[in-house]
Amino acid sequence: MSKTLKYVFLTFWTLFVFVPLSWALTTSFKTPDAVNQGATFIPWVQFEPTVAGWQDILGISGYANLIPNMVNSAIVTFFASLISVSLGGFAAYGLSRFRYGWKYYGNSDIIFFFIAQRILPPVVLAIPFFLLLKGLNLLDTHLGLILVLTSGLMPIVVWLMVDFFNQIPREIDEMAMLEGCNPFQAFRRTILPLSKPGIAISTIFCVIFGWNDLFFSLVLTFTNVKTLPAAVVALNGTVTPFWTLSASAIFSILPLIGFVFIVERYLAKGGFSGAVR
Amino acid sequence: MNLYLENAGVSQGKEVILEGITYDFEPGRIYVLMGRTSAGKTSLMRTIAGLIELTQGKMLFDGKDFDALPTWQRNTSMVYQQFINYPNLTVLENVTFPLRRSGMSRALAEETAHKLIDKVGLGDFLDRLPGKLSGGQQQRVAIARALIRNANVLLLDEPLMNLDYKLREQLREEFRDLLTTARNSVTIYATTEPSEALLIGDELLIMHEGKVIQHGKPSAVFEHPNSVTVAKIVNDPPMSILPAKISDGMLCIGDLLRLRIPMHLVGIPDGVYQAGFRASELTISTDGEVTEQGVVDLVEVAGSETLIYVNTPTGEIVIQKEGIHGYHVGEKLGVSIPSARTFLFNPSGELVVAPGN
Amino acid sequence: MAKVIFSNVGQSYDKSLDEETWALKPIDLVFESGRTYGLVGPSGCGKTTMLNLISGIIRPSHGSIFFDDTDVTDSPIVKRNVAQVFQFPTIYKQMTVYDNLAFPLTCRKWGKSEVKARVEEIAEQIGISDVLGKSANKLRADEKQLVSLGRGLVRDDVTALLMDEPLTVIDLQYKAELRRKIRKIVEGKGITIIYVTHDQYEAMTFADEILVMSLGRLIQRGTPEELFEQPNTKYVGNFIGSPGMNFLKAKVGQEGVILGEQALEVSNPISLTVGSEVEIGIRPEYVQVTESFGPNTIKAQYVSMSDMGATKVMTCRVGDQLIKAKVPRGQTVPKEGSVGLLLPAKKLLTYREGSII
Amino acid sequence: MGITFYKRLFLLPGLLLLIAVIIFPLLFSIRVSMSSWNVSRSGLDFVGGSNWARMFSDADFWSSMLRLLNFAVLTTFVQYVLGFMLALYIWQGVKGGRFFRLVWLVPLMTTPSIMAIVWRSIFREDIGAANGILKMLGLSTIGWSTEVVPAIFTIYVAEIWQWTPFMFLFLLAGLLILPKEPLLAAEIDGASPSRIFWKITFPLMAPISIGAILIRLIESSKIFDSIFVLTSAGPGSATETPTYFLWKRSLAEFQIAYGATLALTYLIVMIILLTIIAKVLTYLARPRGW
Repeated sequence: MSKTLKYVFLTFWTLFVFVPLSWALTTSFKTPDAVNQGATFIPWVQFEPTVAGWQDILGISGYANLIPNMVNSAIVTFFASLISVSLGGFAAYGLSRFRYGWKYYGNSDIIFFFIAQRILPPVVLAIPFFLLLKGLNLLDTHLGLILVLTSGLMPIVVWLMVDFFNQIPREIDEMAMLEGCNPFQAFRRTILPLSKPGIAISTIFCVIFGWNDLFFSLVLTFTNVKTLPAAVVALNGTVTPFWTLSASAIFSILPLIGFVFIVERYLAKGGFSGAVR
Repeated sequence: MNLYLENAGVSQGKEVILEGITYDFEPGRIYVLMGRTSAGKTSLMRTIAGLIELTQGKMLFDGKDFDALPTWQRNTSMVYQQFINYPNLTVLENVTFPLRRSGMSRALAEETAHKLIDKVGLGDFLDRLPGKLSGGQQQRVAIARALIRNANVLLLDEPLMNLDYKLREQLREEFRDLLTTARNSVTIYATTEPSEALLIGDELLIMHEGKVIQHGKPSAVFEHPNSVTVAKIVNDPPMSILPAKISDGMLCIGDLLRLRIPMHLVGIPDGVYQAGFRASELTISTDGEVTEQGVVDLVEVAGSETLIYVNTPTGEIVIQKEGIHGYHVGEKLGVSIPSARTFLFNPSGELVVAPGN
Repeated sequence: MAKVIFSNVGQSYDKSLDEETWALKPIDLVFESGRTYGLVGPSGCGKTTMLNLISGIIRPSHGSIFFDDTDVTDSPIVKRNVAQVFQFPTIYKQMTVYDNLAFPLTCRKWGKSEVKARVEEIAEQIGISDVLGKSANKLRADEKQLVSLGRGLVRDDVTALLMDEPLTVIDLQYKAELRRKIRKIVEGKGITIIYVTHDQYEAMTFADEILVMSLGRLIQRGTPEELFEQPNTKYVGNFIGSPGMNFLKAKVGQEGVILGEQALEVSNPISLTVGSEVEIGIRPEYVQVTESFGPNTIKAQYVSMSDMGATKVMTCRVGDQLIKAKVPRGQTVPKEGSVGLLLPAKKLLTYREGSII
Repeated sequence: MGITFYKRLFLLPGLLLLIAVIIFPLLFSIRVSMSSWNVSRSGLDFVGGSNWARMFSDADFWSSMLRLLNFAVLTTFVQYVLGFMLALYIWQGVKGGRFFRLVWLVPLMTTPSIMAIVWRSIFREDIGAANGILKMLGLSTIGWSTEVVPAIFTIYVAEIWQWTPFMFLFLLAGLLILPKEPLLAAEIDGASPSRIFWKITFPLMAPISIGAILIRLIESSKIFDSIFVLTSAGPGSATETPTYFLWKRSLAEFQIAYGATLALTYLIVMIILLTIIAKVLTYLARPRGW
């Protein structure tokens, strides 16, 4: 393919990636007039920007306040990721280093059991989870939502980390054991420091999928721990104006976009190589 | 403080990995395991280290059941064929790691490590990460780490295998000197190279298909290989094995060559045998001595010797000649057979008589 | 088949102007058509760089490369028509062995039947006819390397065949066998072959001519005999031969040199003033243990003896310097006290500041 | 404490937590699918296989399955092709590669349900950006939410926008760990760039490609958020997928028993289909020869 064609394609794709976000961003600063006129794209030239939409969602105008929801999202995402990465990481290390078996099931079957969790759509689990949490008195609590999210995130960690650990020569932890470390110390002292890229990539994916969850929050929480996506979608269901919705959209995806700029180098480098082998 | 194996065996599923090994390893001596790749050398070491489970027999250390202890309580050290060190720790941290694990204070551990690191010649690299060292240096770190504490058992699995030729030559002697300092450890060293075994070993164990098929002093094994298999393993270049027959007081090699029976074969009953000759003891014949005629198949220059592979009607003969010589492929040669240096094996490969020294 | 010419070729990876830091220092060099060259040196000496420059994997930062009269400095890999065998078996793992071997030919639009004939011929020669239909990925490492090699040989019109440590991954037991196969295939084909290795053993086996490299420089080129008999530097003397050459400090005398108190006759004439410091070099192979103290015989103290299998290496002390002598296994030599060592004048060379005089 | 203790120490906490969280929903679903629990009757009575019989003849459910098949296969394929092209460009090196890479990853970080709100505003027929651009170009506007094909199109666009970066990232990581030697060897053997791609690079990427495709098929089959927000399965049921169908039956209409039946059916069908797809892809990408 010729060079020109290649750059045309690259530019086109980059624009395509940009357009929805810039549309949401500009709309969030529009006045009702600017919106109702029809599609406008360029601030100051086509319309005069205001911050009314942003005031609506930050509790300034009294319309809505999404900040508590963002705090909820952050708490839930943080703990669900933490539990998933640690327990999933342990399990993945075990699956990479030892042979487990029960009757004729082996390590690969256990790994499949983990990954199979991803096939289940949240809607399938919604009602049983609802009843379960209700029975445990965990409805509309952080802990309840964290537990439920963990079941979806841990499989991602196991899937990413088993192959990652497989790539670290097992002689290293063997040697640590020879030199007096029990398996847990061997893991902590020699393998853990080498696993930073793998842990980073697993954390990134846990954070993305945890933050982005809509369904469980919609079904399992009501007021106290409503997360950001659920809150925004709820706004969407009412007569919330366009500019306010756009502001709320930008507001809720901004943290993760900031996050990608920080962690991008991990995404591009070694961390992912384990998963694709 | 000796390590005693009785009828030790390992099998995984149907596959037999080690079988019927009975041996008493004493501290302060260097035991060399020799054998082809996958003869069971590595498996035996890993079994001793507790990384493979014994499925048969007993393993005792100092009279106590060694097999019942998990790896981390056995106090063994290992140097691997691949250059394995902790990649995230510096040279100094690598070497102090085992000491710190056994609870020694940092200051004392570092002092001990300093001495040993100087001894292996890495005094200037204390703060380097292993990845920034050459292969030879990495292997020196590994041996320092293995030697730093008084391990019950010190295991070295072909530690020089992946190094440059010249470096191997140099480290071989360095390692021998270092290993003789480990007076309290049972030292086991695996190799495929006969010269390494002869240089380093106090005792030599030849392994084949998971069994120890001969053991003894290295030179004794070298002089009296008990079978064709052993002879092939301990001789590099390989021993030339030719069909032979003894009848009417003559030693017949192949169909053509009839030699007067040499002294050490007098009294051997008539019959069919195999005769083995060391490459270094075969010579190219310049006059009409007792010779086998053949054609040069390949000439290799090894170190400072020349290896000449000659195809003869009786079989392939390998000759080693000191110095560097230019024979041409296809050249016709006579090979003189030193009958006094005949290793005689029976048809099933067991040694009948060795020429002695 | 062509001459490969390096005209002032140098390679620096970081645009440094300081030539001392370059991976390959500027060099003029000719590889004659149809000859086999061995490029040896320790890791990092620039030998692989040189190979990659020829095949075009790297473009030289300085100078020009010619194939006969054509300047190929800027030609892409595809246009150079060279064959290269890498250190690790490089196969197209999703293809069959047959398709692997056929690949270079189908790329050049050969007809189906021609391809078939040629592939079958090559497979026959390297002994992999029976696995042609097999998935290349399922072969053993040594078989895979044969396939890589076969792909290198399948085109007989290549400018040069480049081999980069092709036996690294091969088990010791297969190494000799594979070496022989390669030798046989290339023998008599008249291909220009450049063989890179850190192993002088391999280089000397393969090559008509050896180029010894160190730190990006060519140190000496010559036949194996020349490098063995007349190493131009201490570096080469030590690198070629096993164990390396002995070097002893001495002073220039009226005739020859003086080692300690002993006057010695040497082979190369010296035009230095009497009393200048030099070093004498002699191969351990040429040091003879003797009891008669004739000319060129020195008195030394026995230090140790290493068993190398076919030979033994005796280490002795002369003054405060060590000297090694290679003794045939059968020869009886003193095990202690003083030893007479004959250093034949013909084999005794003199060096100054690391280079031969 | 021996090795067995530590072996369990590593695996069991994670495994048991997962089992604890997942076992009740599964067993509950199986039991409840044999009851008649719905909006007017709650409780676990036993009605045998009647829900299952109903499911088999529920044409709406099966047509949503077919719709999903269409959707998952098509979007995954498009994502794969685009993602591969983008990854190849970065791999071969383009000017400003680092910038492109960063920008292309952004969609992955956005929340699908929230992006669906943005997409909805873009595809608003009166004041949305899509029709605005069409007008500026002098083209006639499109009824994005009222016509079947445009409505489907909006869902597809949202999905492709969101997840192509994942493919890109995955395939780029795969390209970066490819061994260089076979590619160099092919060049030395005289192969043209397109030949190198189709004969060497692409086959070498097969296992990675299969992994990426399977993951995307699994994940995209669960699509709910964007349909819920963007089209509400409309117009009519033109964009209704099984998860939406399930949601409607069990959470909107509160047919708990029937919903559980559908959920289990979905799970079984998915496992069977994915196994078949994995086997077929692996077969297609198998190395040649015996």
